[in-house]
Amino acid sequence: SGCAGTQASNSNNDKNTIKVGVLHSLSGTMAISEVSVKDAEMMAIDEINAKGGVLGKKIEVVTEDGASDPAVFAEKAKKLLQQDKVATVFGCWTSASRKAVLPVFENNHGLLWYPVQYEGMESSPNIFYTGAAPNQQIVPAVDWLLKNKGKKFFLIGSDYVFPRTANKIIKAELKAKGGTLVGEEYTPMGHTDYSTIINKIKNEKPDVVFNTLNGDSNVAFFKQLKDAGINTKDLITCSVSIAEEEVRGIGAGNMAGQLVSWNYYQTTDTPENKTFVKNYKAKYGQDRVTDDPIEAAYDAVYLWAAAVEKAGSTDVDKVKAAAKGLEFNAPEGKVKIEGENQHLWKTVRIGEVQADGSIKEVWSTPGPVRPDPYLKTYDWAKGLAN
Amino acid sequence: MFVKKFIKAPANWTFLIIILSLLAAPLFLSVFRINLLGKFISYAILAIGIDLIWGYTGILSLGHGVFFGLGAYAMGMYLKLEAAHGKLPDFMSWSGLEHLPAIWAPFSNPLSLLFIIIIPALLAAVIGYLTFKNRIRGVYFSILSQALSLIFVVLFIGQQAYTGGTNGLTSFQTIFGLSLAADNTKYILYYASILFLILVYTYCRFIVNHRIGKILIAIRDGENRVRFSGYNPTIYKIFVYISSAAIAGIAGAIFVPQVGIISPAEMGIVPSIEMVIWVAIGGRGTLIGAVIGAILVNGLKSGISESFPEIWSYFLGLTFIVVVIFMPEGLVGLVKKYASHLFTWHNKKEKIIQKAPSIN
Amino acid sequence: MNTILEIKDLIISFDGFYAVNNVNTKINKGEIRFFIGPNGAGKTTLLDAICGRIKPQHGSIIFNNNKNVLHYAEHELVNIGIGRKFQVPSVFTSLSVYENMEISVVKNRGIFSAIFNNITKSQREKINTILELVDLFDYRYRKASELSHGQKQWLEIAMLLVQDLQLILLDEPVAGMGRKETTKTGELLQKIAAHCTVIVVEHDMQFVREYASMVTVLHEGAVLDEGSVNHIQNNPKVIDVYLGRGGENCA
Amino acid sequence: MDIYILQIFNGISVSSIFMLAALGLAITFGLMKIINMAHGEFIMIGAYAAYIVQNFFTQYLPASFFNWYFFIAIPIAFLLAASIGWVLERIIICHLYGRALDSMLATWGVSIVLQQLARSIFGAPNVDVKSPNWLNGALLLSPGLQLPYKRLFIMGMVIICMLIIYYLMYCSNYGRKIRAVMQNRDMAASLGINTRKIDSYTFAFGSGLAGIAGCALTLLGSIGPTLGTGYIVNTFMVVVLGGVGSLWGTIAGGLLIGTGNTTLEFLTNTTSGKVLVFTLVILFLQWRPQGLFTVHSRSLDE
Amino acid sequence: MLKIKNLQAYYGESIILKNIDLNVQEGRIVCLLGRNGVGKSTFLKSIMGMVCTPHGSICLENKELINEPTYTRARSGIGYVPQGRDIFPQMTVAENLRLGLEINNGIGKISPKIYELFPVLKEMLTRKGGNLSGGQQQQLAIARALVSHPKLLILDEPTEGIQPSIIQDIGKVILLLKKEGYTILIVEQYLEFILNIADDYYVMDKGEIIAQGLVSKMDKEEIQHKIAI
Ligand SMILES: Nc1ncnc2c1ncn2[C@@H]1O[C@H](COP(=O)(O)OP(=O)(O)OP(=O)(O)O)[C@@H](O)[C@H]1O
Ligand SMILES: Nc1ncnc2c1ncn2[C@@H]1O[C@H](COP(=O)(O)OP(=O)(O)OP(=O)(O)O)[C@@H](O)[C@H]1O
Ligand SMILES: NC(N)=O
Ligand SMILES: [Mg+2]
Ligand SMILES: [Mg+2]
Repeated sequence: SGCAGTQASNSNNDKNTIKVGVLHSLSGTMAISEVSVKDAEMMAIDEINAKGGVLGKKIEVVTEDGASDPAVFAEKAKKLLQQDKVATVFGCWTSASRKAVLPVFENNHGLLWYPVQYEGMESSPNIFYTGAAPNQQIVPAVDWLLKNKGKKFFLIGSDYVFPRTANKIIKAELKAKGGTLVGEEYTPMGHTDYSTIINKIKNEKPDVVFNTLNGDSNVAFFKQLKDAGINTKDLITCSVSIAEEEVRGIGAGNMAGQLVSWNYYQTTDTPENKTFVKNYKAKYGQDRVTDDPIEAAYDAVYLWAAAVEKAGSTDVDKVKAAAKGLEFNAPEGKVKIEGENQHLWKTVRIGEVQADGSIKEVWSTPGPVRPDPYLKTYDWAKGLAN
Repeated sequence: MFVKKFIKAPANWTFLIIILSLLAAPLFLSVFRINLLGKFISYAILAIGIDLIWGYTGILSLGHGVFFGLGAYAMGMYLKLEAAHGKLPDFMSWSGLEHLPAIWAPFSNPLSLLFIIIIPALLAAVIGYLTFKNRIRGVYFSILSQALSLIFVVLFIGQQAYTGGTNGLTSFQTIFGLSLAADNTKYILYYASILFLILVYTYCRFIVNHRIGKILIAIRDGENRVRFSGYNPTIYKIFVYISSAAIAGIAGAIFVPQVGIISPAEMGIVPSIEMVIWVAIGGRGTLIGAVIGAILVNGLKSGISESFPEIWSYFLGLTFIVVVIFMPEGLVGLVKKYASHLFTWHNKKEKIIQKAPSIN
Repeated sequence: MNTILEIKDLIISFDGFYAVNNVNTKINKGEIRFFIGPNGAGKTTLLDAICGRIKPQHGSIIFNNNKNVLHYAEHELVNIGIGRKFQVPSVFTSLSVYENMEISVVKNRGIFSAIFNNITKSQREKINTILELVDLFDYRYRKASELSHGQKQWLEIAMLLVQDLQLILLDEPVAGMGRKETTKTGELLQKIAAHCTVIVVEHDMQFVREYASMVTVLHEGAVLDEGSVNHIQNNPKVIDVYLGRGGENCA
Repeated sequence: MDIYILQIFNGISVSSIFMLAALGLAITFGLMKIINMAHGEFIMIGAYAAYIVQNFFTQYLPASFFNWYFFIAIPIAFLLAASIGWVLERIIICHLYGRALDSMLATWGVSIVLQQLARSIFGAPNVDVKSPNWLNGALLLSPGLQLPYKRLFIMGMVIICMLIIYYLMYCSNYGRKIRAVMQNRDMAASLGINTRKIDSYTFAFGSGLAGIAGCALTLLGSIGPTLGTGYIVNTFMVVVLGGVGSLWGTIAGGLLIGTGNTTLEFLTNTTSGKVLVFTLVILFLQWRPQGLFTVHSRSLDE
Repeated sequence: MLKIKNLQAYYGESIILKNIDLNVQEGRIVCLLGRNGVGKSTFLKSIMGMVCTPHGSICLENKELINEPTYTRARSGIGYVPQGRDIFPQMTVAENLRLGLEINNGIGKISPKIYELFPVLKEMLTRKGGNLSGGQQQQLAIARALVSHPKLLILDEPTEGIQPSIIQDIGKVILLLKKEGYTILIVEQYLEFILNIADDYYVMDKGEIIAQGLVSKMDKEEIQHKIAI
């Protein structure tokens, strides 16, 4: 068989390095998004190594390709934990890949840092979530839209768990807050023709299209929306899976004036962000952009490093204990690990896409919002998370 | 008779050697590698089934991922209910279901594991009956089977509340009460996989060694001529399709507990094509080639992607190209060719056998 | 009473072109019936209809007095006793000669028999006898793809012989064969005609003369004449459209 | 009312996109019997060609020229895809004639390599191709009825490509040679036809057409390394549904699948629409096992 | 005109032709006789470059062809009518004929004489080649080889499956062609047919030439015997 070598000789403690895993799709459809996230993680690791590493040891990276396939993610996660015995893993993007590796991390007592906003309803003891929970992105966005843009919502999303769950939350919220739902459509991943759906949207005349499409589909949707002669005055879209990187692919011209909701933009005005953006561009090219998942992935590495320093060990239990309440001055501002569910406190920002592709913040919460993956603190969300 | 025949063929010797090495593998490999090898064995089983239908009968199904998936889902549903301990599986509740759907109900019973074979076989029977009766052949069948796989992927993704959507079924805990996380269970599953590999190989070897095997090849060469020899190829094709689908189902069921997840991504067009490639690389129409191809390609894929995560696709792609172009008969064909060069005495022996047709 | 095949008012057309146009004929048991006629007269098409390959627009073909051939699927026709050799040799190229025969010799062509029953000793002997007969015995472990054109023809005939049919349809069985082989084929035909009826399509007039019991001449899809070789050979119309003036010195 | 008219327009538009994507395949697969799984990657190459031309225009030429870049992009896309196709034919495809299924496996490898190559050259994320200004906007028939220029433009391109192909294949010497080579290679060679040349030109032509499709698709969708994968199944379906080897078949297949898709999507939803269309394709094949435009053959087994 | 020396031919590993020597002089009709399966067709195919011929030489008008690809051989003036006809099945009869002109780069016209020789073809110009009857296809194949006026015409069992009257016609055509100065190499099993038209004969057995001579001096019985060994 092809699997040579018996026991990859390693153990984190007796060497001068600490092994960590980086597990993203470097091939397949998800590579579009995940490669940049991997780059951000590598940058953070390089920075930390340049400053002497953690616990005086250099961080050694084992990269694996999840190949956009959940089963491969599971295999590679097992490999990282059982074979390489890494101290922690930074990885995944889609919820499917996260769900696939979750039991692996739980069974092998590993640690995963997951950097992407997601649908919530989850809080594994072996995962730290550095992206937004629904109450840090979707819920405030809907709130704001209802107040500022209108009551008639049309929901469009890719057919998978994040959009479906997100829309369930939105529908509950609309119902509670007096909004109306005029349409809900899902398209398979990679779908490229939106003429029919746009026709349906035109026919329903909603005030807001809440968009949870993923990846390539967004490009098609926005190009075709513009061609159909719909402009942002008649109808505004708000997207939660489109960040600066995606805007570049869609073409800023096709999206100018549309809204997005995130915790971080390249334009976010903090001193940390200025250096972050500068370093990222210096490392990967001036034409590259930073965005929310990239920043969240970068934060994840620093948070882990800080927790390890604090714990004085890479032992998962000790790191977890140390991570509780840990704060970090991230490019997006101050973030803090919520001990109860291992999510981050994050500031919510609604932004408007500009003609040059940057995103201008139009509204933000006054400070970091407490993560609430199960929406326990929202009355209208009762029954969503049973 | 059969045993005698079995021992005569070099392919069977090779198979025996493979089985012995697989049995001995736990002495040398870590439990992670064994677990991985278990997955490859499930692929090998699948590949044998594909070789039966493609290598021997000439029907190229580009939708075998569906049968693999159905078997895997049947197993997954059983494991999921075992993990749920009588409660509603996690994904159902976050998808808004309140009661266990009727199609799930039977899966709390171990007898339901028969569905691993029954469901793929039934689907194959229906599809096979329709298409083969209507004489849909060649590339038309291939494309049709591709459409089938697309339909199932879209359906399984769309019915999130019933199937787990893109996430598929995951987070299993135990199998027949044994913890899936335990090393012992992994060894048990591994040996069970080998057992099924032996069973499936023997079944297929039995088929191709009997007259039906020759009829299948005849169908591959000229289906209409078979008709004018008095056989109804439709029946034979349906039979092979069902066999192959059931084998794929078994493979899927073996895959699930070892990998810990089944999702629509495993039943789509891309994996379906890759399955065929394993067989091509090993050498079609030999059964043993399918086993070698599946284990080798997947081993290589895992190995190379670990060493070169950023560029392993190049290796994989180039391997496919080189093998198909320069080894049209696959690895087994290559070995055969060189073996016949090296051992001319072998030909003499063959001639002696030829003189005595009673062996057949 | 003795009729094994009766063709009534048969019409076959392709997009308005009548390849077979109202053919009527009766073939008796034990006959060696030749269909001759110009190229394109519809001979092959007629055989196609008898063996179920194409469905005629009109007419009927009655086998053994009561079975309308048109109601049977191709493979069922073999099982009621009609077999066919094609104009272009068609054998199973990746099987050996012996395996080709093995597939043909079997009586029970159901799937269970194919899985569980091997061929019997007597069947094996039968195969060997027939292979000897057609000079392919020494080639029996060769792949059929490695045979020459003529050898493939022989193999295809041998496959029919081993099937114990009641009616055999041969489309140009001696095309591409030398005189010696042709003679041998003819003798073979006579032997099998003892227990089975043969329909032959052939252009080799010498062959026709030697072995035909009855000849039907087709022309432009219709029967031009029918009778003994002598009879049709002297029909000026047949000479005109088919044999050619002075055809005798060449054919 | 408008909504229905628009829906018919959408149906035709989607059909034309399918046809455009399938035309190259109708040649490499329909005629040459090469099951080219890398067809989608040729579409991708065409799209990146448009990207390169666009960047060249924005960087090296005055802004006023930008509007015309698309007219340069189309032939460049054709040439780039065609020359890559040509090279591929010379080193890989040439071994695969008469081995239809093998060709599928090898070209699958090619597709993996080309995708990774695109990722290495252009990076994994999508890139942006701006459409020229004159293609923005829509033909305004009534306030509710706007027909986007881009879609009209693509329809026009399809028609032009069809006419060119029809002329080449059925009215020219070259076309006759191609068909001869594809039907019987040895015989064509013994009639003095340089089959190697014909093979590589034909494959290059088919690939070039895919390139044009890719160029056109930049107007409507994303441009990334995996752009082609989304089209591959649909295009094969179009060619097969129409009947392999028939240009009319490809047109009919494209229309059927395109309008089928939009109509069913309109009546139900995208997911069900897709499932229904594929189910209908399967059922349709029961009725016409060789596709719409069957190429009859008297021979026993093709 | 055509000189073949020491030619060997292989199918894969197995040798089919061993050291064939054969000459065809300009303006003559040479026929090759032999039982089924001795390698006659293989020999013609090796002249056309369609089988593997590692040794030997094939000279057409003093030009060595052994390393040339099939199409160059055809273009140097060989018209080939294969056994089994090899019509392009999906193309019309007219297109099949036009393809015969490819030897001259597709230039030229199909002379009406062709239709005089084979009147059926004229009626069937628009029919698909594959739908023709066996004999019609054979006629088409011969016609296709003739349209380009090749220097050397190679025929592989041209009478197979042809009605007697047309066999006579073909015989006449061949004699006519000879008068016009064509050189012809023909493989046949139909001895009577050959006796009427050929000048020289060769007999092949098991991949070797075992007899040769002038047809006029040929003893029919003896040849028959040789062929039948
Ligand atoms: N599928 C078809 N479509 C159109 N025409 C056809 C088709 N099949 C046969 N024909 C025509 O029908 C006529 C009869 O053909 P058939 O093959 O039966 O002739 P045949 O008597 O066998 O001739 P031969 O002796 O040359 O083999 C021919 O003119 C042929 O062109
Ligand atoms: N494709 C092939 N592969 C291997 N062997 C072959 C192949 N084609 C022919 N042969 C073998 O080569 C020998 C010569 O074949 P060839 O076709 O040249 O015979 P032939 O003299 O033309 O016979 P016929 O009169 O029957 O046409 C035969 O014994 C045959 O078995
Ligand atoms: N978690 C997401 N966006 O899939
Ligand atoms: Mg005929
Ligand atoms: Mg021959």
